[in-house]
Amino acid sequence: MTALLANPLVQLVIALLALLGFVGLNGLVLVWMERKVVGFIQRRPGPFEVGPHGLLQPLADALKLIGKQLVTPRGADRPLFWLAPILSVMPVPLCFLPIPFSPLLTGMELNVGVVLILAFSGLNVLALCLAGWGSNNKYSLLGAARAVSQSVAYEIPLLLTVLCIAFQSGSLNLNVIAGHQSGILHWNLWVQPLAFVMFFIAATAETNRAPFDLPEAESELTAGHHTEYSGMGFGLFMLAEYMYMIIICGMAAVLFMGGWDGPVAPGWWWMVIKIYAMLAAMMWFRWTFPRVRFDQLLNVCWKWLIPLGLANLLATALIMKLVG
Amino acid sequence: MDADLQQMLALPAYGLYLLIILAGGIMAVGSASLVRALLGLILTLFGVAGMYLLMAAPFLAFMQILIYVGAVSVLIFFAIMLTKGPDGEAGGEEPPKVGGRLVLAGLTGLVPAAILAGAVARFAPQAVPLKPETSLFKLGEFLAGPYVLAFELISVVLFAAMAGAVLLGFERRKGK
Amino acid sequence: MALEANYGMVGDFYTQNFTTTHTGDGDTLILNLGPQHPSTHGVLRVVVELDGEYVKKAEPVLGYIHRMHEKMGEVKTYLQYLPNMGRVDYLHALGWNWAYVGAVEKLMGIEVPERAEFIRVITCELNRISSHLLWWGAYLLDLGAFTPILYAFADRERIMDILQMVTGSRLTYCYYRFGGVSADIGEKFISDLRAFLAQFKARIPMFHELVTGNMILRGRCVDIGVLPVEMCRRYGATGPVLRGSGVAYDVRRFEPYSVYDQLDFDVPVGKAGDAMDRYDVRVAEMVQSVRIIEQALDKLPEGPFLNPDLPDRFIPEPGEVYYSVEGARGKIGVYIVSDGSPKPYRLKLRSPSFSNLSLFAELSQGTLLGDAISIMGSLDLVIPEIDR
Amino acid sequence: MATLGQTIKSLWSMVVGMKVTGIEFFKPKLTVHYPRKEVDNLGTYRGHCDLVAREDDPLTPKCIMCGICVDNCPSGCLSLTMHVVGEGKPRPAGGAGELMLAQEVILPGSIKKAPPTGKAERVLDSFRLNYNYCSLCGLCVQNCPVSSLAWSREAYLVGRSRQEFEFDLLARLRAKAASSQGVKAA
Repeated sequence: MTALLANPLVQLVIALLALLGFVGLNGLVLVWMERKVVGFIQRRPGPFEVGPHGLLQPLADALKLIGKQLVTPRGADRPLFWLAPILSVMPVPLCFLPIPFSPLLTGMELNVGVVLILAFSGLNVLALCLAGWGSNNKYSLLGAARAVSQSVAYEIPLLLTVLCIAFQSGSLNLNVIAGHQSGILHWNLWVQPLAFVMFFIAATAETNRAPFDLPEAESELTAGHHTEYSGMGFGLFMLAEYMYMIIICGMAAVLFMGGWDGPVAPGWWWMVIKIYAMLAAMMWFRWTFPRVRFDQLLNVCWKWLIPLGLANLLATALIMKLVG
Repeated sequence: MDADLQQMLALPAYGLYLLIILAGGIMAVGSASLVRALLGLILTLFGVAGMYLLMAAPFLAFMQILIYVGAVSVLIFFAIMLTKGPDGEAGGEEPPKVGGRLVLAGLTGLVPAAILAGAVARFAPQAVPLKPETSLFKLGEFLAGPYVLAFELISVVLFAAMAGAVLLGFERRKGK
Repeated sequence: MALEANYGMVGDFYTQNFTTTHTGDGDTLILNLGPQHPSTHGVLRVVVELDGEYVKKAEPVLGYIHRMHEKMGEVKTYLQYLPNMGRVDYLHALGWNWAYVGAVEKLMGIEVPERAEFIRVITCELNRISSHLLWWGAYLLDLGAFTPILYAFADRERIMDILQMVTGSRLTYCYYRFGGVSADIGEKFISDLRAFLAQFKARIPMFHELVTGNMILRGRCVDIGVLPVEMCRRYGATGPVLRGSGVAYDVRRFEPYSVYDQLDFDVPVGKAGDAMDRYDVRVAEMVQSVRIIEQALDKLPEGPFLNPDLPDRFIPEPGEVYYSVEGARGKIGVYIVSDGSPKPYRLKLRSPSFSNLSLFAELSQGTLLGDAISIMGSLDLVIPEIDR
Repeated sequence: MATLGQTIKSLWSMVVGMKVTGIEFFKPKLTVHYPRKEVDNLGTYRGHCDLVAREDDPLTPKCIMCGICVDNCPSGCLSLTMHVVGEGKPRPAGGAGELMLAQEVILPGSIKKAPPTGKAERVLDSFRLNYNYCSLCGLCVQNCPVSSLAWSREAYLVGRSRQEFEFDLLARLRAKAASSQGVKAA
């Protein structure tokens, strides 16, 4: 039995299954949490009727979405139209694999874990494109066009900040990066505050969260790329959005906050606490700020984040060269 | 992972990736919609990434996905949306001309394949055992050392391509 | 699979007869904003020609909720038509109430007791605050901020509670009567109102902190939709839209009706005429309305709230009359022609939103889609008022 | 340098905004949870009109069947029928039934004054309100010469069909009186 468990292939399968459960559960919790947070900010109770304090509301919503008729618009490219939502959630468990919740609780320790996450989370934009194209809807098409420019632009600062950390730790292995930062004073957050801020901004934009939710900007494009999706088609997009939020926050926790490290009793719970704290901050942003305009969004990236990121990278490289 | 299991899994994985590459290729050539052709290309790129994995080069595999699937093909997608086919609609392709396309596609596929097959048959390489993963440091040293000229040349080519694109874009804008 | 141009759908008159600005290879995208669209706030439809994200041409299509208010005036008696007024602009119902009641009073020479005039000022200004509050929330909603509208509603709810005490309803008020108002304001009304005003004055700085200074909002509003005075004149824009462009025209100040000449208030104006100025003017107007209400409460005289010597039937002599008041969106005008019968011979409503919407086509030309939405929001359109 | 200062200032504006929402997060909720709690200001709500009974007789309304309310109703949703005691045959009162033919109703003098006392007495048969069309303007209540109409405070009216909103106010009055008497008797 132990021999079987020691087999990396078996471990991988177990990890994937566990991650699927984690993904589903967290999706439900996040939907509930977002609605509660917005409710409290707006001085409403949020969902309240289904289950105690509306805890079962996301489950009821999921059931509703599953039960709804799936409508394909006339003139839509049917296979592409339905491929898109599937494509947007499919890479999610893969992206979770290299994130270490503790040295032991890691789906799969990879030497290039960071690259894997970035590579597969980049597929989401492809899903948005296909959704926009396949819907045969002008709003969706505009949303897709926005999604493309936004995600291509913001991937650069994201990579630049990740590179800074990689320079510092000399590794792309998330476990190693986290291991380097034991003790709250050794967190990369204190060494690279600018990189952290830029990472967080770019992450918000990459996950299409307000104030950077241009691809779905409901006051301009009704619902952008998922205008035409009904039922679970829309549900999958929403699930994917929340999942990418968790992934990117998990990455931020590992890269900048020492992963499972904490002031007392280090362990996976610290990871969860950090992820949820950052998610709460993202929700806080969303329910406070107006949406930026599209050219402003790109200006922020090309005129501020990328030069700053490059400068930061250069400075990091110089210091590493001088010190190391 | 023990070598036996590795050996056992390598072959089906190779077959699977090959199938993905071929399917993607056929899809890219055969579909009338440019977007679907692009999807075929992406599928092929995935298959190639898998091949990299098989060769114990996960870094290259993920880079392939990150750059080619995540960025390049998305940009191609953008280009498709901006251009128009002969029917005035974006994303359409010229209707096939009396099956000529199939012949051409077959030729472009088969001729290099035949050449390569001949070369492989003639100078059959010795099967080498799978090397352990090349470390990133090694990779970096090679790029910054012996291959620095090639590396720089590639970036010059990319720069030229970018400058050309910008130039074209401005020309078009002026023409309006 | 090539996408066909359209799937047997030919479009309606407006899509068929939409002339694009772009001649040649048809590089532009024609988009229907509305009639159902999150930021047209009602059933307004704008056919937009887009070049990428830039608006080349915008053409508002009206009439989706045309309810023949003016024609209804001709088949109803003067009194029966009164409830219609709350439904023209449901956000500033009392302004319309006042314009119509004032017109009929002028036509028939009905005296209004002074207490009634003050009550009208108080309630109308209160209604103006609630209208501006809703605009404030809805505009920020257009710009993608979701929370402000709920804060605005928290205050608006209190206004509606206070107005409900005398009007009995919460939105489509029918409160003014020929020769006064339908109910007197009591002690509870006044004390509640004073409490609300004190609390509301403390809320406005919070609104400013939340968004007015926010860099994203400023980026979305400053220098967006700059409206020159000359253009306002051409289209007949009034209200905060005109004042945002720097013209201090306010009916309350320039053609004082009722007791506005006894009250001290400022007419806030903008400088550049951009969306931010229109925003600032509206927020400043809320403060001014608070000032007006406080003065009116202090000066509130005793006496009847309805003229006791009203005729049994309202049948004016033949003649015509025009009466205008300052509504939340601009100059509200009511024009009545009487032929001596119990019903108006002809009734014409001048609605400010209609003129303000007409601006949109020209103002949004060449802007980004996001800016066009911002401009449309800054005009504060109420669609039922446009169509009437 | 000035631009840098500007940038820092504008970035600070974001923090200020977040502070506001952060504070609001912990403030008490404003929502009234409907089925558990109801709003407390229904006393000033003006619902549809309702008949008011005479002080001496809770089963009979004060109505003198003059038809002013019918005349003034903008949507024509009121209608009443009556009969005159003595002649014994019911007939519609002041334009009732076809109120929409405003000409007949609205002409001055078409208002039926209360009959001279002593002779034939009018008896109200029904007082119908079609609430589907009512716009709650209150003109009927305010113009009633004998204050026989008042506003009901019913805000929670629900029904499954239009017919449920065609009230007979007279029947309503009687039912209410009966139930209150029943309560008294019990």
